[in-house]
Amino acid sequence: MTDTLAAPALTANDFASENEVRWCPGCGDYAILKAVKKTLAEIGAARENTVFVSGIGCSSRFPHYVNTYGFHSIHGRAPAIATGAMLANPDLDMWIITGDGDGLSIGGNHLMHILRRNVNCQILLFNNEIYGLTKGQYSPTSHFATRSPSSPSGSLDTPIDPALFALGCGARFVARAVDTQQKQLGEILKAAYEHSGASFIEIYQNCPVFNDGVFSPFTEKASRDDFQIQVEHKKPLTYGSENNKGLISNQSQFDLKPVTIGQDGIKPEQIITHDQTNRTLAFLLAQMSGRDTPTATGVLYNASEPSYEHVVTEQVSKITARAKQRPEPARSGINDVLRQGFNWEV
Amino acid sequence: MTDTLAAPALTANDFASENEVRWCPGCGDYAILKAVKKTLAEIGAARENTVFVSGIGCSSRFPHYVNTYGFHSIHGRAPAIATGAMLANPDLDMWIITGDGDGLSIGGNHLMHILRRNVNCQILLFNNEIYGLTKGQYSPTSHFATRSPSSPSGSLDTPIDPALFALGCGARFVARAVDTQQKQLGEILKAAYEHSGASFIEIYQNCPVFNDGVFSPFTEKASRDDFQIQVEHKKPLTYGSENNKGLISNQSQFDLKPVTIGQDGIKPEQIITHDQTNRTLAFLLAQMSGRDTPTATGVLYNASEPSYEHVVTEQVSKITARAKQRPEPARSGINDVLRQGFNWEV
Amino acid sequence: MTIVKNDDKIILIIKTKVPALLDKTKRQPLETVVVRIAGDSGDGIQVTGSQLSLANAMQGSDLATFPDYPSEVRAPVGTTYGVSAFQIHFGGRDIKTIGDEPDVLIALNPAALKTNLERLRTGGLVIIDTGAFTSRNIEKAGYEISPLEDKTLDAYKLIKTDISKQTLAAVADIGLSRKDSLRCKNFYALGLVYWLFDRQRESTYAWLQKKFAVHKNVANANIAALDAGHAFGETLEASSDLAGYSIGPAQMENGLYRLVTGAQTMAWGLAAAAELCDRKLVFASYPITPATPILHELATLKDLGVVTFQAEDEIAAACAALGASFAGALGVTSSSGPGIALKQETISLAVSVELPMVIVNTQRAGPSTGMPTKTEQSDLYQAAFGRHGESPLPVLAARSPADCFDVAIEASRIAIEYMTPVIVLSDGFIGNASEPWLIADVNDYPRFGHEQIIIPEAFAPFKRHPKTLARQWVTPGMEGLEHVLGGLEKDHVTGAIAYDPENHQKMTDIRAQKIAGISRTIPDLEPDQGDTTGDIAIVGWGSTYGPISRAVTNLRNDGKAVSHVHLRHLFPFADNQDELLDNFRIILVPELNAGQLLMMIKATGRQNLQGLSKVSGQPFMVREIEAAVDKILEKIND
Amino acid sequence: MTIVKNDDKIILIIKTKVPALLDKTKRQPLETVVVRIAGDSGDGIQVTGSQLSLANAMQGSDLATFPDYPSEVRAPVGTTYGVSAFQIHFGGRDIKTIGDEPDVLIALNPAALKTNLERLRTGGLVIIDTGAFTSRNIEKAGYEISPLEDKTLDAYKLIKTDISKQTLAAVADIGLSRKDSLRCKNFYALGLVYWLFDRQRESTYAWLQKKFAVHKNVANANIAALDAGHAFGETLEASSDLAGYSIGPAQMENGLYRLVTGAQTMAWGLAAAAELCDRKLVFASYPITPATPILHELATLKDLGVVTFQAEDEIAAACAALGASFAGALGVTSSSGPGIALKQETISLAVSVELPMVIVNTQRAGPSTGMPTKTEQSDLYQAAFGRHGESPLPVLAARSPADCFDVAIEASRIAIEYMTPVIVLSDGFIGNASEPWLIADVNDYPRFGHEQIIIPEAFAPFKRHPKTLARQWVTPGMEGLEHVLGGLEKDHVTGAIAYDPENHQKMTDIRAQKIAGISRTIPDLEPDQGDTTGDIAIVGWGSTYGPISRAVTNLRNDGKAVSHVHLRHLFPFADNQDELLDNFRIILVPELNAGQLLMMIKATGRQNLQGLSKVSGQPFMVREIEAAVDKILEKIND
Ligand SMILES: Cc1ncc(C[n+]2csc(CCOP(=O)(O)OP(=O)(O)O)c2C)c(N)n1
Ligand SMILES: Cc1ncc(C[n+]2csc(CCOP(=O)(O)OP(=O)(O)O)c2C)c(N)n1
Ligand code: SF4
Ligand code: SF4
Ligand SMILES: [Mg+2]
Ligand SMILES: [Mg+2]
Repeated sequence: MTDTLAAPALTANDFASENEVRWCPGCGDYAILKAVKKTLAEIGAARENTVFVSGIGCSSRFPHYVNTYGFHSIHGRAPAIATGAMLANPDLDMWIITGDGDGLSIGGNHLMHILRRNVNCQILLFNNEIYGLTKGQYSPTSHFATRSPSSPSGSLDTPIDPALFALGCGARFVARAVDTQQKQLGEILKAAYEHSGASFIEIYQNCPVFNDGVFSPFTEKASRDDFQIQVEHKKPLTYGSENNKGLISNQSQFDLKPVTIGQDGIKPEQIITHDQTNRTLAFLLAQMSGRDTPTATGVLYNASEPSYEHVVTEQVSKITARAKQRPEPARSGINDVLRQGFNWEV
Repeated sequence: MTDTLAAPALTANDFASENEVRWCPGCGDYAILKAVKKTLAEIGAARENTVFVSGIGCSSRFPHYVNTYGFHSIHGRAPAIATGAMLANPDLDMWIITGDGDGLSIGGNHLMHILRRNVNCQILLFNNEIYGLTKGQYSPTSHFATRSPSSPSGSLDTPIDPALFALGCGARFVARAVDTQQKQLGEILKAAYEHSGASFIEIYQNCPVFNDGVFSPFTEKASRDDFQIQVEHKKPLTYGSENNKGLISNQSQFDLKPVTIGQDGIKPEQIITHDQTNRTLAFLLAQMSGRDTPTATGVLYNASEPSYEHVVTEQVSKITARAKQRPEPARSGINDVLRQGFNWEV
Repeated sequence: MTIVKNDDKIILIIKTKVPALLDKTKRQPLETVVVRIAGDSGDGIQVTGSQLSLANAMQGSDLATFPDYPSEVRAPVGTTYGVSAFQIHFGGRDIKTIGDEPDVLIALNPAALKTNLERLRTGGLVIIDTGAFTSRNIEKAGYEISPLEDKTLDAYKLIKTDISKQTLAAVADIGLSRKDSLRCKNFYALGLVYWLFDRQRESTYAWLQKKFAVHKNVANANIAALDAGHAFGETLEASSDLAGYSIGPAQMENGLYRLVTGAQTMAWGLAAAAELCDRKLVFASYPITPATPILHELATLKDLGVVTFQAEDEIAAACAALGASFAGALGVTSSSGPGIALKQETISLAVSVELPMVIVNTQRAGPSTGMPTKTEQSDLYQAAFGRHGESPLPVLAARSPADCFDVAIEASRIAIEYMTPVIVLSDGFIGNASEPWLIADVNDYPRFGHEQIIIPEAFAPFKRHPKTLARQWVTPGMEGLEHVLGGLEKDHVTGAIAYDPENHQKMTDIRAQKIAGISRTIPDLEPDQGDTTGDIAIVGWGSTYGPISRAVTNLRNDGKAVSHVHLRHLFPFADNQDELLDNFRIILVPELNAGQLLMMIKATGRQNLQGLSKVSGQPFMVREIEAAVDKILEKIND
Repeated sequence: MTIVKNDDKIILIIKTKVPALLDKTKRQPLETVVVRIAGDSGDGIQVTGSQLSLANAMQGSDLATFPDYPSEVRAPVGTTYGVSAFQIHFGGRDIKTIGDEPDVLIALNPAALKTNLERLRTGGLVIIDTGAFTSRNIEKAGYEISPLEDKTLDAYKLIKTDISKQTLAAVADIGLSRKDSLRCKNFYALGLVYWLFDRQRESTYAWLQKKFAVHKNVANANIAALDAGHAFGETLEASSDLAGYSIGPAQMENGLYRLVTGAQTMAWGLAAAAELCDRKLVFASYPITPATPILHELATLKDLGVVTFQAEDEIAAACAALGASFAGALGVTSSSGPGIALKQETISLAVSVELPMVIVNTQRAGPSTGMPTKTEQSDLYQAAFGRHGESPLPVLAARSPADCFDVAIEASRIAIEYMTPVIVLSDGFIGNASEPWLIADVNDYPRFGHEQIIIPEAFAPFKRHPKTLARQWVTPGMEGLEHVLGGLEKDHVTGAIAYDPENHQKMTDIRAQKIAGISRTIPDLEPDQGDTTGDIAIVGWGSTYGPISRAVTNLRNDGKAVSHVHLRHLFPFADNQDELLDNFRIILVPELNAGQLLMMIKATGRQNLQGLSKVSGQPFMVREIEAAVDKILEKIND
């Protein structure tokens, strides 16, 4: 079609579906939905070409609320379904919506494999550190000793860190965002969209019903600046309400050390500059606990490599080209295949 | 029993079962079996208390060849079965045997969760970078472009690195060994046994039938010294046939750099000392590719934390103690539970 | 039509269209009544319902209840999909169902009225909080004009009053915030219901005082609201022709009772089974609606040595349960249909290694995710036939909340005595519904799993008990008996891997015989009600027990030759099942599925069968079963 | 007893205990013969077998073959569990089975003799490489004394010669290493077999020259060995009373043929189906014995646009196939029993969202891991009933290697025309066995899946085709038709999440009706052999086709009123199935399971049924079926 460009640009609202949004009042999911719709408008997404695939959970209801193609599938399996869809049609814009339970409990294996294969998609993991839809059991990201209906005396599992896990799986794009930090979230979503391959975004999402305020130490206005560092590529790793805190390298320990510029003779140029292509730095940033060190958000790691569908498609081209160079005639269909090899006439 | 000490110590041979070992001639599995039996003797394992749980694969046949309790279960699920067994009886000595397909393909999720939960066990992942038992398809650890019956034109999946994955999952003990390096393998097995919690050991295992020599660049006598670094806690990270190569910290890059002592003014004291409690160092060592940098073997990471069954048992003690302090009488059985709450007499 | 106004606050309307039920002079006796309370998720409907249940129980009425949660966790206030409801059927005789249709509906907002009014029987009583019928709420509920102002309620009796306002007034002294004060309005409504049916308030006082032991003013406010609601009823009596109803106590066996849900009794039954066989209970599960409450319940029993494990998925949960059994515990896993699907490969392993294991399926409406909060019996095929290979195992079903206790023990006994996985079918209805339970005494149950004596010299992992054909449960830690189990076919004695054709045939046959032989330990099937011969036997299983039972009582009262045969054992069937059914002209099989038990009975060679299928996510109504029977009787008596 | 020695190298022994079959003067004509070649895994047995098959095919004989691999990948040399075998039945008439018992056994080492001799018919011919009967090998095979020196072989004819030594001699000139030279001994044995049955060597020459195009001396060595083996046969003829046999060509339809395994034809059939409906084939699988060869085959078709995806597990494979269908491709997944178990939750999702999908189950012996390399038909229950909820879907079964092509196309057609997942049952026998196939022409098959016209204005995701009840397959990329699919229950038109009871009942009914309606497109069932009425109808499905068919031919030749009814469609059944079966006195259902189809037919209300069950990992023997029939006939004709 030649008139594509002439079509009026879609707004965020044009991506809203007719379905009533049914999350609890105050749920962080609303903010994420808002940011995604805005991003779709800004990147000029085509509705018919955009697909949201989700598993099961509060978060996984997401596809019902956007006006594109969608598949609200089964618990934990969205990455596998999305991989199949991308193999069928590599031109789709694929978004995967998952939760901390959906993506890291039942779906951990598929998440690992879509990341290592680098299938072109954006994976939004809504981390509320709880199973929302099933009414509040602790999840694989819940703090140690979380009390919940299935752990009335406190949970005993050491939580997994989603970003660290993604890095361990060989992810090429790893980011962290906060539901309410719309500007940063929007920027991350755009960067993820631009990244070819699997982009993994952990979004800290508040569940006011079952796990209210679990992230507030680093997301509330009052403490945010001092307990969260928003990293940006090629910018110094500084933070703090007066922006005078920063991270320096603690070389002998292969570690990051939080410091205050001006104190103990720390100079601004000692502060590390964020390099989103450095996986070790990403690993260190992801590990900062939020207790003695700030929680890092933003794009921790972003290294481009060809996506899975790309190499799949490329291989087919190569095979076809090679087949054409062979002395035997190239096969144009299954009928030719059937007639190759040892045959005989009766 | 008071005469336990008097019982004659068992030898490696005492741990051999009566079953004929049925791996292919020359398979690396034989060497691993040998090392494990020797270790069992050396640690003074009790046969009745030792359990080998495996999934399915050539490697997973292992339990049939040791004379202890064993469970040759289903594909990928050994960690989950072992977790249940440890919850039932925390006193067992639990060994899990898995393969690169069993543990990282179908079983990836259970591996992740047993590692983060830190269930007390030793996990031996026989990595031959191939599916042996099903006759040679590429696996999640196979090199990119591996030709196999299911990838006749070369595989297109980026492989996962088992040690890196384990670190991303929050494992507290991560080691790498080589089937034929019996001394190091034995030491690692012992360290793993002593570590309380989940110990993860990737063992490079040659499959002469379907993937012969895939590790030889760093395991063959000729090249081993220059392409493999055997790390030891508190020892300098040196290697090379003349032991004059080593790793220094490339601080600005948060990276390790291979150097030759004496060249470019490199002094021995610049060489980093291995610290098995430093997770970042382990992360860096695990990532060394074996091309420009040597492949690291040995205990990469070892940090003690209470094991899962330990905290489970501890919690029960605490709950019971607390219950005793309450005004209501403690419950001594289900009959008491049934009679708590709102009852009425008819 | 009589309209009585009382202080401008309430209006009692008795529609002349329906016969007046009310008696001015004294309370009207009722045998049973069905009350449905509905309101916003935040209105405390479930608490209200459980207090009403308790008050009834304390007064000796029999009862059955069912909570009807919204599928959304907490939908926006005032929406129809955010409505929470609670239905209770209580009365002075044995109560077997939650009632086909409510007689009384308490609607705390317009959305609650909108979504529940259709269920109410014509002529039933509606109680409405006019304070919640704001134009915004009316619109949110999808009404174009207020249902109080058109013909919507014409066919019903109606009490409407501003409960919100009166609650605020009642608790004004206590000094709670307006918001917190308003949260007491459910207790105001409850007080009114207590007056209506002459229920005593003591148990509710006690509960509130215990629940809010630290927030005493909250307890006091709720008590004040309760009393105010009750007082309002009294004024109604004084000022109208409504005198309330009286419900007598039911005939119940003597003993100590409590209210229980099926999830509770299932959990307790499993814990009791572990005591009876002297094993640790290891319960491994992954949350899923409506199965999770069993996990929640067992998680509170850690002081009894119960181990609960929230696994990473259903496969891991099944494997952990099997691993626990391997190591000598009673390994149990639990889920609902979609999760059971994932466990089948592991269950087949349990069949093959012949370890005990209990798998509880709290069924919900399928296929796929289906309707997680709605009830269905459609996983019977999955339980009986859903594995690869020849992997038979026993299937049991619970019929009611109280029954789960016994079924859990029975399943555990079979699992251990026969060294086999056992599937127990419950469903969302049984799991969440509650009823009074004559509290069991564990000491009354036979102990099991203690007979085994192992002679090391004579031990082989697959040697069998000559009668049960069970192998011995030898577990890690036992010296001198070390062996390896696995899912490959095994030699029929040594357990070593075996590919021999005769051995495989033999093992397949033995596994089948072992399970078939369980029917020997099943008591002979007897009609639950009715004669052992007659026109129609209604054969049911699971949670349809209640409606079938009531229908049969009614039909028999009408002189019809109908019997009720209830199956707890769905695989294998009781030995005498065929013989018993031979004595009836027609076998009617009502099921909340498309005819799964029907097919299984058909496959026994029986011809005189008829199904009654319902797959709407709702339980059977008593009258649906009665109608089916009447139709058959008409035909066969033609 | 005659003993003829030839150059001290060979001894031909004709035991007098059995009647002498051999004719000195000329080749003895045989209608068919069963040959079994056995040796060490490293001996190239499978290659030898496939060359023998090819040579037979080229000479116009019909044939059926089955490779019998060891379950170990490569067991130590000389062990019994390392023995690999290949069985071929060939002859001058249509061949339907691989033969109940071999007539000729070639044993290339003692272990091969040990594990295979029992199968040989009494009086059969054994060919032995004495060079491999070293004392070490004899011991490894578990013989206490050499079987050549005791009575082990008394009941058989025997050709023993030092094949190893003679092979070394034959290839001496070529200059290969001793080890490589010895690897030609299978071709020496093959040459001898060629002589024995008068087979031509040209196809083998050609194959060797192609295979070793770059290693010409390997080709030449094998050719030299083949010729030497053949020459040895000629000397045998000259020096003994063994003149060899002659096998005529079979009556076969004219056309172009090739040898195919079921794995190949299944793969090609799927690729053909994708062409017929103009869709991309996305085949997602996880390796498992014996299903993997389909993946291997399809992985070689990338130049045709076929996409193969080796997933991380079976769940992911099923999901990827479904995701591919969602995006508009023909999504197919494949596994064996244990893997199918893991796919069921996803298949149930496919039932619910009503997307096309094909699931191929190459069955193996269960339960659990079972015996992966042995064959069984025990996953029929799993296919028909193995999901939670009411989730019906069509089940088809292939009957032979060649049949897989048509079944794959048929399954894909149904999947797309009815928007449903379809399960195809094959088994390890069909997958690995080979037979000649009259090569199909894809252009002869009707195209499908092209009818759909979508009018955006009138589109709703769950609007249905009035006849098939299928919804429309609208896929991402189509403008203006955006919608969301999901596993929660859906409104019967809009597809929006719906909890309404009537809607769920309606959707459940429609899903069932849609699948039941597929029977309309199934051709009427007709006896495969025999009349439409008679004493016995043998009803079979899957790979038992061959033995049943041969048994029925034999029985009919004996004048018995037996017919063969073969079912391709196991769910739903053909509309006229009941009617057809009504015309027989007894229905016999032979199955390689404990009676699964039997139960399904019983459940249709039929009484005159009898099962014939075999669960040993081995196919039926023709005579087992004949015996069962004879027993029934005796009884009913009493
Ligand atoms: C196979 C299966 N197992 C379990 C469930 C029940 N289930 C639904 S959502 C959910 C967890 C949701 O947690 P999360 O992914 O964190 O999403 P949230 O609701 O918190 O957004 C579970 C266990 C299911 N639907 N299917
Ligand atoms: C559920 C299931 N899926 C697939 C298989 C088939 N299978 C058996 S072993 C195996 C892979 C083995 O690879 P790996 O774990 O690397 O072990 P190795 O044989 O190389 O030691 C597969 C796919 C199976 N047995 N069960
Ligand atoms: S339960 Fe929590 S996560 Fe789910 S919708 Fe409600 S607030 Fe959001
Ligand atoms: S196939 Fe490979 S891994 Fe398996 S036993 Fe043989 S050599 Fe070992
Ligand atoms: Mg969550
Ligand atoms: Mg492997």
